Amino acid sequence: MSDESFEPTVIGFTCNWCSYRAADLAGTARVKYPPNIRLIRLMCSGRLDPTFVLKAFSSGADGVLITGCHPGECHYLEQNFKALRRFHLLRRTLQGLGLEPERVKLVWASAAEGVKLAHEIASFVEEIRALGPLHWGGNGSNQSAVISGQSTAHAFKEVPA
Amino acid sequence: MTQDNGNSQDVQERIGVYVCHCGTNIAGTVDVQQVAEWAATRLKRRGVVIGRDYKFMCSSLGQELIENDIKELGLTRVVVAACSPHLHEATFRNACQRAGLNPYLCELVSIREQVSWVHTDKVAATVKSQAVVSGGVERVLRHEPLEPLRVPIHPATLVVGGGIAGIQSALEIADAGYRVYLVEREPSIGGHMAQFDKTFPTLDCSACILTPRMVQAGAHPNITLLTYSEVEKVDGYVGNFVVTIRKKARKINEELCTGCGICQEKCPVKIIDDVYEAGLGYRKIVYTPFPQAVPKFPVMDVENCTYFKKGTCKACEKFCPTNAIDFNQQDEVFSVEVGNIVLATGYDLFDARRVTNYGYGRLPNVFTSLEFERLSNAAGPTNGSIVLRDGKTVPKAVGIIHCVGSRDRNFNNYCSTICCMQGLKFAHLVHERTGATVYNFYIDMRTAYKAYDEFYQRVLEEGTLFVRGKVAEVTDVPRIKDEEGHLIIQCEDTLAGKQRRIPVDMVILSIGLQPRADAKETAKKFGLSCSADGWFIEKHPKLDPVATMTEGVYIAGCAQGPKDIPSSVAQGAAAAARVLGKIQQREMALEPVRASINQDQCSGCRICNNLCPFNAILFHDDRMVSEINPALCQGCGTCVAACPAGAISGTAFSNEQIMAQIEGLMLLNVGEEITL
Amino acid sequence: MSAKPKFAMYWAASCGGCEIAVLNIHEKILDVDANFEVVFWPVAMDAKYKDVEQMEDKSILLTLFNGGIRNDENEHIAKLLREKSQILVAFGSCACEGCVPGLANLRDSRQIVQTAFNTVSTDNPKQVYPMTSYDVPEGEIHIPKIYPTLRTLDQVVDVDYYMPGCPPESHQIAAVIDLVIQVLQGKAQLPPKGSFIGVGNSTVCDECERRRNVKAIASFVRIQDRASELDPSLCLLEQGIPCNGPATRSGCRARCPSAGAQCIGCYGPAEGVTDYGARLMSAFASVIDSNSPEEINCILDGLVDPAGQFYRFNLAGSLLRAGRSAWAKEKV
Amino acid sequence: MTQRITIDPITRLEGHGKIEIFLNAEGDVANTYFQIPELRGFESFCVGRPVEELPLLTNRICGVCPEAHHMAGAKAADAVYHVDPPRTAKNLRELLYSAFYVTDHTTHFYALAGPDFVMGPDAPVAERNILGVIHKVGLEIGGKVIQARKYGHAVIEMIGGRKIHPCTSIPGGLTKGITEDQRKEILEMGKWAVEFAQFSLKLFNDIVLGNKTYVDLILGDIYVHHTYYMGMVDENNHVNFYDGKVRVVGPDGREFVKYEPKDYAQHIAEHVEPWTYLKFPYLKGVGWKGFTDGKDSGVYCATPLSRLNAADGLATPLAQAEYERFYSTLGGKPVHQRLATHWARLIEVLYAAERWVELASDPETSGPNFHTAPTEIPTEGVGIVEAPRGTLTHHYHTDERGVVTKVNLIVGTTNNYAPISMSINKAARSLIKKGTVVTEPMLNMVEMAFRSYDPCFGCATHSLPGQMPLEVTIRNADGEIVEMLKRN
Repeated sequence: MSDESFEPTVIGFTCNWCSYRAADLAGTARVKYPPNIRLIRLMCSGRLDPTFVLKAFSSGADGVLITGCHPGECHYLEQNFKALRRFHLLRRTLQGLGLEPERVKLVWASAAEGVKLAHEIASFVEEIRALGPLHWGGNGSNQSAVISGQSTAHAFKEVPA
Repeated sequence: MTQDNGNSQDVQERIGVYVCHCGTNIAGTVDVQQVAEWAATRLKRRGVVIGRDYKFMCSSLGQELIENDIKELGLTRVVVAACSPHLHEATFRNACQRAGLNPYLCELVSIREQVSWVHTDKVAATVKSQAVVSGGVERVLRHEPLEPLRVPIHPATLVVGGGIAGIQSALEIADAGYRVYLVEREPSIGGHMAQFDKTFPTLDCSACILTPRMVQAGAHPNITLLTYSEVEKVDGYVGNFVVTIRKKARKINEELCTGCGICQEKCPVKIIDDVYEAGLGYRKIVYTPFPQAVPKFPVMDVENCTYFKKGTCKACEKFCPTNAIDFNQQDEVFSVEVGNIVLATGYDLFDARRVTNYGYGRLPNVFTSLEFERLSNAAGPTNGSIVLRDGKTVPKAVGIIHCVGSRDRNFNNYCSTICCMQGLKFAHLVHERTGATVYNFYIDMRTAYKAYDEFYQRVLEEGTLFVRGKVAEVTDVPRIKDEEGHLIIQCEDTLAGKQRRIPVDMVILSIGLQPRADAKETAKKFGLSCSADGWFIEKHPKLDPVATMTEGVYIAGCAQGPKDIPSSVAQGAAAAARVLGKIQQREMALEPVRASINQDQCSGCRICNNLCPFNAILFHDDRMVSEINPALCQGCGTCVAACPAGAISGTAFSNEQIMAQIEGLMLLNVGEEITL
Repeated sequence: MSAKPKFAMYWAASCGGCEIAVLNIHEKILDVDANFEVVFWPVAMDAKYKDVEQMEDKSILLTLFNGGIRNDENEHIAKLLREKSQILVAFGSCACEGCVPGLANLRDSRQIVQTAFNTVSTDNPKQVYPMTSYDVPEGEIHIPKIYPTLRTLDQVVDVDYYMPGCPPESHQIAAVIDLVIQVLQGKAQLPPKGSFIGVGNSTVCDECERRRNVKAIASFVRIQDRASELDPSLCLLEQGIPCNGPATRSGCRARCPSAGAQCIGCYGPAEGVTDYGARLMSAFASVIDSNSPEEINCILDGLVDPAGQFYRFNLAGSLLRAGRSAWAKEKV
Repeated sequence: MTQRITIDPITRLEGHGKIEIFLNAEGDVANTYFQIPELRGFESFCVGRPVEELPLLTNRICGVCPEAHHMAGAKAADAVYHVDPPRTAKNLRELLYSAFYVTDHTTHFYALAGPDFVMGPDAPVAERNILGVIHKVGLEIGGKVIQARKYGHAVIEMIGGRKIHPCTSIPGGLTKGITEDQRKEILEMGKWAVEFAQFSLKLFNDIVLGNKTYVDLILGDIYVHHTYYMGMVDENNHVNFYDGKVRVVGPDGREFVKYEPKDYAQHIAEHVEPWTYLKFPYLKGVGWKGFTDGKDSGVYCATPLSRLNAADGLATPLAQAEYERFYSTLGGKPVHQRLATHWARLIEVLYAAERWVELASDPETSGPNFHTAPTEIPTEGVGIVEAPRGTLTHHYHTDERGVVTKVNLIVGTTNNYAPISMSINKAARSLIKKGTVVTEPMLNMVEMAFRSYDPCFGCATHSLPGQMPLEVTIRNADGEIVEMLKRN
């Protein structure tokens, strides 16, 4: 799809005790945000396995939003700090793989912060829109396309002099 | 329409998809009918055998729809697209159960809070709903039947804190016939209330109403009184806590002691009592904090005891008729098993010294509320006569300053709730006992609750002068002749709209309440969290004020926030009621969201060992593997995400389920055409 | 037609270490000879593609395939051997997960060629690059096409079993050969299709002799900065050395950690793990001893190459399979 | 009409090497092309990795001689950090390396080259292999060869941590030392290795030098090339595999240049041809003149033979004696007869075994100081060792954190790419003449030219050195098969 009409798809991970309830609250309060995000409920941001983020990207997501309770307010006392640590290492690793670290974002949102969450989602979607499509060839389906012989012969013939 | 017939599925399961209109709440924004049809056709290969939409899925008719399909179409999985699981997950799980399908094979996905209510574009909302449904379908395919975890409830209860709230709780539970361990850190139960003289608004004598309760608690066959004791460690979980308690050595053999008080009499050393008497009176080294103390046994203040310092004296021992004095007595540490815990650990008083401009500690005749309580108490150091520090001069003018340390950005933002009424009570007592002119300096007069404002009116009528405005300073530096030899209260009278300097002889600071200095420690010990101000956080501020996020641990009294005696008593009773409710159940069901470690796959790398705040992960040194205690596990899944060997799996939120859901959610891209 | 079942071994994009590992089973190699008719093993005996092409489908009982799929020729043989073999084993790290050559997936193929033919010692003023087909005066000659990414065997054909390791340990190879022979004699059963063979069922720590405590990483250490001060009996990770042992499948007897070197992960992910790097990343991060973003980042600065650390052997087999640049060029 | 013979595929190089022989209308050889069809891009993806990992990553260039890459990588990393490993570390590295030499050369001689001589170039293929040798010379040889491999690998594992792809060399030394007992154990194995090396030389003496046809074959013109020769030497210009300066002598045997590893790029350049993935190194000082020999062509050769030619002798007594006998027998330095490489290789085995014993006898080798922590800011470094198949050069640049920013590798066999191509060409020209019917033994003769280099394209590609059963198809211009000859 051409980048003008580009509509990013964003996966959001939420904590059952804060951000998921915040999302419910945003709904109850009819706060609007773009439909580009699709939320997944976890029991805690500490459950967030970096594998999920990679899976989202390899399945075609353009960005991933991770949300959890504010530091010190984790329902499980301190697990959101584990999410924080993983988030930072994950971003560094993605950068190493040539992927803009900005495509992953960590946001704290308490159960009371429905409006805040909605705003965070809206602005993240715009940030991803600005970054453009991820065009990740990683998932199986695209492999075959990638390997269509011609392109590689070119890889040599087209090398600029 | 896809050409697939039933047997060209790539999965075995038979899934029903139910899309709720929720009146127009969903149907107004999402083409629900199309979502249902789309699921039935495009997701056929994924096992969807029926897709229905219905006006109100949560209605009994809606539920029957599902139940019938389960029976008639032999559904093995159910996906409901409606509102938030936090509202109706239970509803639809029960429906499935009624139809003989394990409730955990039902997945409720939210297309109301997360779609129709937050999006406006009908097409986009419908596509997103389809994606959300497809995510639910992929997830539910990986679900497994689960049974809730059942744990027995131990009938005994631990009550921490022997103030009025704790006593109330203990009595309620004990009266119902169950064992209570009442732990109090001080030598006697009673708490702050035991130090008060009168109680507002009725002005009945604090001791008179409290003492009977204390005695009752002390004598109750079902209450094990553990004074001069502290909780050291809490293991276990709801229904099955194991609490380790340290009983500090009184140096008194409770078996032998009759509480006759001779030791106290004979003890040659007197020191200032700054706990009970708030520094206004004295106590001996062997002492009971106050005459009505429960239990009656004294304690020995080892730090100040001549024998322990110099090795001689032993006066108490010599005169004790029952040889109850035991200088070699050691602390006892033991543990008790309880099913529930009530925390009524109370509050600390705000330290008036922090408000330097009020001069407490510098200006002798500035008193704190507690000091005044002791002054006005007939059993207090002055036998109830209200006098200046010199112990004889009766004040002619008294200023009472409200909100000291409360509603103040520099100290505590919150209102301590009791200070206004306390100030009014003081005004009344001063007026009654000394006839002095009384000034009350307040910001706002807060006299909510039954009969409080009437008391305010009464004090007004008694002629107490009220100045609205925050006191800027209390000083003894006179500007004019009339001020000499007096304390001058400088403040802005916001009603008169001018600065005033009022000379008085005595200033009483109505100081606020604040969390116990060790509240955070206690919270960690019992698995609670504290608010920004430091009070224990209740499960729900309105609907569940005495329960906490930790199952089986309840809070009552000022530990939860500043409150007056009636509210504390009410909370104590409420907590007791909750505990009794649990005990009656005998056993309780816990959500089966738990992690477990595959013992063969665990390499014993010990990455996970430190990750569990509930100490649910134990390491077996002998076998060099880690294991999870399912009862301690709270199901957060942090260890599941951390295990490098993939040896830890979590029920209800397994890797497979989440990954499948992601794949399902990504089936359609945003902006993709809707096709059937 | 011999009564003995047929055996084949082939290497694609690999280093030959797997072949050496097989030779290193020493006398055991004779058992192979005794129980199999070796019909195709370029290293060891004489046979051509053509011979294989002429075989009947499924006529080879067991094929050990090592090496990743780097070019069209690798792919051709992989598909050929899949057709001809009853049991196809992805043998060694390259075939299972791409191994070190898989790191090439961090770059796009152009970059790789350009770098190779413009090194400091390369004399290439005219910017000459290899061509898949080229006309020499006497006629046209060909070399295989390099693919944009290196793929694992199971990304190209259906694989029956996996035998990881760089290379697989000889004692494991010997064990597997014993197993197959027992199966032939009806004394044992083959494991279910898709199983990993010649491996332990846990991770390297399980076989590591080093003492272990509860983990808390306050800083990462480069081995050359601390080698002689390290406690030889204490877990390397606890001493700050980024050892991949916790996430790496057991089976090697923890050779590297026992030799004072960090495990670099050649045995790949543990049973059932989707993405090796993500698992390890999560484990390392979880035990970082700080809750402040600044401090966390400061600690992470000690890990100079996260992508390489976590995907050294597994990039081609990972969820993302490549760095973005490898894909970017090929899309659209 | 033009004909083309495609030696395709070469089994031992299946998928990894291909020889095209073009005949002209007369049926004479017009030209030959030896193509290497593989490129893995190590120079590219090693960038970004911490430099201490390169000895581990570059291992994976070649599973036949990972020890060589591990050593070159470690030395380059030392240089990057400007750190000089302690004596114990150097001893251990060279000890590991010597053991590796014994194993590697032994395997090549007995399994791959030996058969040609023991059995004869024209013996049936079925017999021309290690088993054939065992049958002819006696069973115990097989045992001895396996023993040599086992001992070699035992030492490699003891010091390097693993049999294949050692992991213990790091900037500044090693991650571990060895115990006194291990040193003694290694010493005993070394003594056995010396005897075994002498035994092998005796075998070569009796069977090859004792046989006129072979000697003629060796001295015959088919296998002669007058090129430059490269090899690493110590301060006494004695052969050294692990450390020293690189010395190049001309076709006349006189020193052409002797350079420090760090200066390699001033003396070596690599030529590019569009029909192969492998580059052709040559001497910058002479220049690339195409596939020709003589002192005006920059083509050089880096093999056991070259190392002997490039040195003034060997540092150990027994090997030195053999060295002298070698040149006296073959008529003085330099020796241009490629087949003599096999003999040279056995002399190197003896030297390596003796060195093995020397190093294992030094108490320092089991000393406690196996590592010196680097203190300087990492920058750039070159590490060179003599791989069995030629001078191996690793060159790394890093940033101030020691993260690699640039890599250049000139691997063993690559040095010999041009000479090998020339040998093939020459052999083909002299054996395939108009009207000749190409016979299998004839092809083996071509192959022998090739094999003397013990080519390991594992380094450039992956193939193992070895016997190359051939298939020759002679086609006419229209591609119709005129004649097909298949060995066995």
